[in-house]
Amino acid sequence: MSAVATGSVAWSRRRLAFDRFWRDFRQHRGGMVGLLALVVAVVLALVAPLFIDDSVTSVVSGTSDDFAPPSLAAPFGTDESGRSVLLMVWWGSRTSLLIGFLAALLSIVIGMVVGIAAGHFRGWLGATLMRITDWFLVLPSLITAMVLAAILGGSTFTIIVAIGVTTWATTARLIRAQTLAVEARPYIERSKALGGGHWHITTRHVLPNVAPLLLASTTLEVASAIVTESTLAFLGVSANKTSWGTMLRASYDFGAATAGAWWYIIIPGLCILAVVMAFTLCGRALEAVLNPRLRKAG
Amino acid sequence: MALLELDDVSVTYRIAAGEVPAVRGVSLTLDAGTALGVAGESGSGKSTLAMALLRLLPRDARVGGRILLDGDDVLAMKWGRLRAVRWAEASIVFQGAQHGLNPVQRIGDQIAEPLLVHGLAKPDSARGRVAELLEQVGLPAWRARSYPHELSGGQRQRIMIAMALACSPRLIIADEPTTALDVMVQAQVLTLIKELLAERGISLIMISHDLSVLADVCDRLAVMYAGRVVEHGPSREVFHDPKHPYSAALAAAFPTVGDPVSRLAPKGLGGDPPDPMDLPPGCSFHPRCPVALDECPTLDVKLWPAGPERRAACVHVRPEQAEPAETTLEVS
Amino acid sequence: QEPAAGKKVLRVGATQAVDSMNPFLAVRLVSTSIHRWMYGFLTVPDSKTLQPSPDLAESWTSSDDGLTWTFKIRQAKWSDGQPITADDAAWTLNKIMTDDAAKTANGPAVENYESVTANGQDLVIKLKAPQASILENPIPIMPKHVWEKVTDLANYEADTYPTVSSGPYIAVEHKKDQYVKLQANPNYWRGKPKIDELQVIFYDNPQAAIAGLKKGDIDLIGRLAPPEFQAIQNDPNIVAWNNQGRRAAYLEVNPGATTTDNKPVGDGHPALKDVKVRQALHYAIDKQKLVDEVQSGLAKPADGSIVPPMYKDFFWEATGDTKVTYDPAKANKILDDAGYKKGADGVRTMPDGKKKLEFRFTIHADTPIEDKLGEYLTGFFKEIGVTLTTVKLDSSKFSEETGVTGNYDIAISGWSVNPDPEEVLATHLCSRRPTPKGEGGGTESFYCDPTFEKLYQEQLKELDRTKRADLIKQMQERLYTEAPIIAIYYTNDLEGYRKDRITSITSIPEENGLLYGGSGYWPFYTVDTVAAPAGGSASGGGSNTGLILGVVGGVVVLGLVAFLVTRRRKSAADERE
Amino acid sequence: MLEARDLHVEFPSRGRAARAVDGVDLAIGEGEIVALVGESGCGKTTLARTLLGLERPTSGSVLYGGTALEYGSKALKAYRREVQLVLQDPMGSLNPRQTVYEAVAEGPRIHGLAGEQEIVASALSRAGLRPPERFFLRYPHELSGGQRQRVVIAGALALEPKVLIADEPVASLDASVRGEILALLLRLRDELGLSALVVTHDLGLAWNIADRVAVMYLGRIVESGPVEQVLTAPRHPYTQALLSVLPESPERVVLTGEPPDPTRIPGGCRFHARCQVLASGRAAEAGVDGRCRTEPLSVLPAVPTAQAACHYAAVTD
Amino acid sequence: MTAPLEAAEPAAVQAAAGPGDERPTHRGTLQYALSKAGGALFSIAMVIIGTFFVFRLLPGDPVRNLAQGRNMTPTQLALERHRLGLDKPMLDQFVDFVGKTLRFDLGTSYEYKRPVLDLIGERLGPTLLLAGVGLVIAVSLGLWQGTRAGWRHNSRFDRVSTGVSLVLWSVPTFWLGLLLLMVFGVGIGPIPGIFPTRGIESVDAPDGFAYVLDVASHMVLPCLTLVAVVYAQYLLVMRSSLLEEVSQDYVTVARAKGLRDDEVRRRHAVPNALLPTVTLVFMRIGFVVGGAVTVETIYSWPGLGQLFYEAIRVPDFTLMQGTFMLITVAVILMNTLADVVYRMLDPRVRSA
Ligand SMILES: Nc1ncnc2c1ncn2[C@@H]1O[C@H](COP(=O)(O)OP(=O)(O)OP(=O)(O)O)[C@@H](O)[C@H]1O
Ligand SMILES: Nc1ncnc2c1ncn2[C@@H]1O[C@H](COP(=O)(O)OP(=O)(O)OP(=O)(O)O)[C@@H](O)[C@H]1O
Ligand SMILES: [Mg+2]
Ligand SMILES: [Mg+2]
Repeated sequence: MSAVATGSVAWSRRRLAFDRFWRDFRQHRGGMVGLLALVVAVVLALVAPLFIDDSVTSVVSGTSDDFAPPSLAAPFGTDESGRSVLLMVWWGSRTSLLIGFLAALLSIVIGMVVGIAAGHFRGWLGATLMRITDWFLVLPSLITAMVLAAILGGSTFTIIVAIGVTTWATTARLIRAQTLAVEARPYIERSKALGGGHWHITTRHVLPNVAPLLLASTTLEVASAIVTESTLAFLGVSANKTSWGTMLRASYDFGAATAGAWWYIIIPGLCILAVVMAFTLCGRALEAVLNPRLRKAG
Repeated sequence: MALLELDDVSVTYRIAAGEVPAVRGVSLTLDAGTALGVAGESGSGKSTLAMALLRLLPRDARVGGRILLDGDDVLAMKWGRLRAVRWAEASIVFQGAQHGLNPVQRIGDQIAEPLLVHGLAKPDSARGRVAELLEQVGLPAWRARSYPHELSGGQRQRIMIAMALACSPRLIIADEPTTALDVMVQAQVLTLIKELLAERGISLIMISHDLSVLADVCDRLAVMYAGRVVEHGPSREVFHDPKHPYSAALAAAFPTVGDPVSRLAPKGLGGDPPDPMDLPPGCSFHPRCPVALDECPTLDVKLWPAGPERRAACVHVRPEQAEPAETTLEVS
Repeated sequence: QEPAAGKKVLRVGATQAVDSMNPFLAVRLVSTSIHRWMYGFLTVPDSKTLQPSPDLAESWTSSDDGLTWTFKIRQAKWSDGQPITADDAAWTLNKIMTDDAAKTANGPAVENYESVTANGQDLVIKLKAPQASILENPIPIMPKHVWEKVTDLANYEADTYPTVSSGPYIAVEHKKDQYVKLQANPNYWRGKPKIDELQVIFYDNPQAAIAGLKKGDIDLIGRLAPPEFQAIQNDPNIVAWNNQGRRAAYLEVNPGATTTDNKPVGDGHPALKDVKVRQALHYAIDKQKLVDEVQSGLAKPADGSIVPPMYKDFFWEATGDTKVTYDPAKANKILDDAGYKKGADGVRTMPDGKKKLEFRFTIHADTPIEDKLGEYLTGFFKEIGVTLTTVKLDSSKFSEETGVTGNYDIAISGWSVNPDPEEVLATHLCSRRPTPKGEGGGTESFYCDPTFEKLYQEQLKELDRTKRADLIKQMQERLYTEAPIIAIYYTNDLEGYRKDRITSITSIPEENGLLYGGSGYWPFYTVDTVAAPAGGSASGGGSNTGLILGVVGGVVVLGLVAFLVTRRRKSAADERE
Repeated sequence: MLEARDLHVEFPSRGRAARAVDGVDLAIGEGEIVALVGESGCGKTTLARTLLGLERPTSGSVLYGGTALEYGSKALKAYRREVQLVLQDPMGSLNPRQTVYEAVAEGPRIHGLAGEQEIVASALSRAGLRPPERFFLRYPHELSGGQRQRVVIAGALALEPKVLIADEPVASLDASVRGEILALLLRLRDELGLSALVVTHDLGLAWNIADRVAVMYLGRIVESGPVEQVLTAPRHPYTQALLSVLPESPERVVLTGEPPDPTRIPGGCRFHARCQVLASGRAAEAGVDGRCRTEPLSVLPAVPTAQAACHYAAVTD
Repeated sequence: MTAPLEAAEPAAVQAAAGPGDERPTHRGTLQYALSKAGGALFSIAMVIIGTFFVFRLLPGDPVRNLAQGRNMTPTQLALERHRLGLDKPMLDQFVDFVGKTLRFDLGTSYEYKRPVLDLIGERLGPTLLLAGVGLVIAVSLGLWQGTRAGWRHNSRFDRVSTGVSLVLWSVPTFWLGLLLLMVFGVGIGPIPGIFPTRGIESVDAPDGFAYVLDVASHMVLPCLTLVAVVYAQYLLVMRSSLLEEVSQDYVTVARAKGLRDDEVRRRHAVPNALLPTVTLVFMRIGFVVGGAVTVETIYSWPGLGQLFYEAIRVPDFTLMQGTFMLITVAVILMNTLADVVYRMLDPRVRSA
């Protein structure tokens, strides 16, 4: 009975938890809309290589007229080199989302480790980590990211690092507060009394309890990373492959606005807006569902 | 004349999962100058009932029935009238006084606030009144300048009482005024309440899950279970000779030190408290009842008379029941 | 204040802010342009031929050995009434020669000066070596009586207004990063300009600048990018100025970078040392297509070298056999013949079969147009079995790699050429290569060719303009055939001005020339505008309506908000408890 | 079995030392239930936590089976198989994200016990949750307060401890359920021979289940002894006051003065500032008032017989 | 923009409210301020040290970087290197750097040939004006809407204002700026371009009150952009913190006292809910500055942001370094101020 049953116990528990979560999440209309948009965006980005490739961003292959208004051939018009804005946006979503996800991941991982450690270990280690976090927290993140990107050169990798390194402090702070809250709960005391060590307590109790928050915070973090990337691209410190930000930069450089090529400005911008909104809505819904403190406030 | 009359009051919370009938048809009367205790376990609807008295429930609660304060139906009042009634005629001391005080306002200002709102004092005369009130609850006047966090739990609870007394209301509703207080402090607060009752002829509704405390302070007792009053009567009698098995269990939960019967023999009630959204049919107490009869799951229990000025909602006190109402109840 | 009725004002938009009003320090085009309008130079390019013509120097003579030059300074006055003397010029030049701070902007121009002395109105310059280009001295002559009081030139902002000037305009106001206001100089020796006031207004955002031109916030804007130009092309109120420009765009092909002691440096591809490969690359480039696609047709394919056709005297154009036309077949043949065999993947390898012909194309990170260029070149080179990958570097790294460390194969470059091309030619001299210690001398190609060196030395000495032009053309031909650089196109000068505001303006050169950013002050000396009408003004119109409407709009919005708030409050007061 | 010897625990607090436990000798015998009572802040929880090794004593030692407790992580882990904890707030002591099964299995997992599922099932049924399988997948919030506390107890039982330390185990439970949990503790003592230290402020509870009671005031045990003796004939004025505030007691002694502050422990008898015997002058009559104010009392030894740390009681007996 | 919504709570708030978080002990306010100042000094020192090393990470030769490809002879380069002290060992350079920074000598901009501090001084005013006015508007708008939205939770006002703020929050600042510039600056279709699109004042700026109007009209679009992106966080934080307060007992007590709805809100709920928001206002100064960089670039606003952008674009590393340090230090000081202000506002944290 035991092994199988234990396995199924764990499994059904997970299912149960997920069902419960899903039931709650479905109550949030905004969250559902966001999730749907998100799934669509991510799926589109993932399947893009099945339909198109890098050549859509190649100026040589851009055959239509420059700044051609939307038409059947190019539903969202063309850019300054006659490339289809639709295809560019589609392909560019891969870079934007990738940077968003990786930067958020980096930021979250640093934030999580530092946050949990700062909350769990009292004494000098926690205090030092907290000081460092506070320091990073007050650094104006966009400015710092700009400086880092400018200094390290604006490759995809550096942009990710620049965003990740400048934004983790918020997460760390949040996680630390949550860790402290969790550690103040009697069940931590109980776990200690049962003989649990640091590792046991952080991984079995603290982590599962901060994980939902981390998830919500990751979602919000991705949203802000995408915006930051586009801002960095716009300010010219990003030398990325085609992303929504670099497209907007190009639309600015090539005077799309004065040329009346509104689609070239509107479309990538709307894409950013839509995806960021989607992440934000999702993140807020997650936060509301998963964070009991906010749950009661709705 | 009855100061407060509850007539078939019911409160239902609407939540996402459905409706929660927190209070189900409670009828009670309170005479001027008397104290009524409401007991019952957690979730039995005591606080909900208290809040309903002054229409302080959140918007998702639906209140039915009539609540007559001096013959005036609270539930039908206009907002203006209701605001005038609040605090000036009936004030509340809340469960968990720690949170009932605004953390960023000075104590004095908070006590004076209802006076100013109801036009009972000018700002300068209010100060004198505040000092007076503080003295009545045994605190020095300079405490008016303190912030809530600078006081201990017992002191805060006394502040709440002083605040409730500010407008000299005729009715005070005290919702678990001593829970979460230390034994010594609890004794202090109870003593204070008893003194005030004796001196001023104020009416009191006191809510607690501690039957012994209520029996000590109140004239009459109402025991609630699953949103209903299941027993009602003079407090000493209800405490020492409960007619409803639930009251009996509650009473037995507080042993008398020195009483050899309870030595090494804790008494309690088996089973789980009912889920208000999924109440058992018939007498809602029957799944936990040690003396339940076969008919209990289907029986429509009512508050039947169970002696002079006493009523109980148990099949064992049903008037047409063959067995006498005075069945002794044994609860393990 | 409204411009006084009848006042003629010209508002020029600039997408660069003035870096310094101190001509010793200023290097940005906008600043040097403004200084050209404010200060006299020894000579000024002739408005027709672009040859040096008298400005503050009325006339000049040189000794036979070409080492001593005597300039006769014109009898004229500074704007404060002081006479202009050779002393002013001597002081200015000596200052640059002796003060490190003063060297910042124009240090190289006096490098070859042995001494400068003044004698009444005579200015005597002694050179270390003959230098034909001495007449094209780029240094504004400053009023000694004002500037000699300046002690710390490096930190001197020259922000006392009105300035003491000798050119057509006097600066009267400068708001940093905002605008510079200049007024006609009544003491100008040629006579007061036709307009009263010249404003240079700074836009950080080029799009806003174009919008400003369209709206009428500014009257003229120069240095447009092709898309910006296209945006104003069809505006009925705007003259879209599209003429040959002074800029040549070219590729630097690493011919085997070396330092001044001829030691190899960097990691340039060995194949590019072979002139055959470089020539083949040249044949593989469809310059017309680049002009059409990258520059939207607003450029001229380069059939010459680095001197653009605008400078007729010095421009050299390949003809006949030397002329390289787009011919991938020929390029392929050259490579085949030279032993660069195509591999299975269609990519050629070195004759020894070891290394593939895979080149990097180094461009600037923030210049999308170069990105585009790179894509086309990649396409072209693919046709001849050469792989090209684009490397983007930020500008500092770019100049480091392409000018000092030699870590590039092919790089993009370009040069805005002055009327005298000496400086741009000099960038291909052996001496410009980096020192062994890794300090750059400003080479554009790491080129070091005895023939080229010889021609350069000859033209330096040659004072006869026609003969010198011939030498310079030979140098260009050398660059063309040896192909350490491959000129791809000469970008057009794209500008726009409002025809309802500017009634006349002469470009430099007069025929197909530049308005803004050209050498000399001609366009802005000759410009004439519509005078501000009495009462309301055309010039302030845009911003004033904006102002009024803006204020009205703001008040309305605030009022609305206030109204809503109060209304809401009333309605909410008794709505609930 | 479990013994505290001259235990002192101090916390730094606002630049002073809060002497939360200030010299305690206490022993819990095999199969014995000891109740520790006292008002809020007197150091009950701190003492309980120190006994479990969750807090390190500033001085003194905790002895288990006669050997002093070591604070290495290995030793502590082994110790905690034998001595277990039940906390006041059953909701808080269960991780809301763990099922009942996991909560109970946590101990066996930490200690790497085999046959986890059987252990969990038997612990649950011993704690009165039957049939255990029905509860495996429940989350704490799906249980009633009494059930939660049973799960917590089951979690402790899963390690088959010898001693159970229960800090206010029923304080947050409904009056009606309270008796059930207490009955469970009694039954476990009978069935498993479990010893227990029950921390409480409720004298009725001590009366209900304890064999011995220790009354704590301001970090020190001021009276201890068999329940019948101490609670029916209290000798220390503090115990008398505590008993007097019970609702049914005839006359009420409400202590005045500030609540005890462990950063400022008064000299002499630590209770003297609030002592009703001293205030009423009875101590003076007995001629001990001077000693009450100045002469500190010695720590009560860990013996099972009734004793009180009081100058007045000492002379009047 | 960059920081996750509502994620960071001010340190002080958590200290006061967070469960398990250690409360600041009751020391004197002065002592508290001093310790905060000490913390700020430490942070500033870290900024200075960090800046030094980060800017030494620059690939390549710093002098070359400074020259940006302009032709310099080897002697000029050597001279320049000596002038910048780059020929000294790292440690000396560091000591030099720290010494100079402490003397407010931020070096000389290569691009402008002027002391960085002077350049910053010139640009400070416009930035303070823009960011200050923007902040005031954003804060008032955000707090006002947040209060209304939170008080009437789930009402239409709540849903609309929260939705709008979320949308604006998700919009990249520069994009919104460009759109506003096109719509209200240049004009599209029937909308006339009524607002100036560049700078802080007209070239022929009038005097007196008209000048104020002129500047105000120049501020409309930049301010609008800045406010649009910034106010959402104030709204959301105010809203959620009010929601939290609404469910507190003292609010019910206030209602039981017979207070009118708006009195309960104004006297009790809002003052409490304001506390975390007040700190947030200061905490997010860095965020506002970040927004200002983009806004100033788009509207040619002659402020610090534009200077910084310029420095990055050139790139002028001395200028970048100086601007970065100044902005960062300013933000740190603001945060310190926030902590102190919070302590003075909240009696729970303030010493007894
Ligand atoms: N705002 C609410 N929304 C929905 N249900 C509620 C709400 N407030 C109370 N309830 C439910 O109503 C029932 C009665 O609650 P109430 O607070 O009146 O109980 P109580 O007798 O005061 O309990 P306690 O002794 O714990 O204070 C409970 O089941 C509770 O879950
Ligand atoms: N970690 C700690 N740091 C500082 N002081 C502490 C700590 N833990 C407890 N104290 C102090 O020690 C004293 C005793 O606390 P303890 O929790 O042991 O009391 P208690 O008797 O359990 O009270 P209660 O009945 O309220 O639970 C208190 O004054 C408390 O403030
Ligand atoms: Mg209640
Ligand atoms: Mg305790």
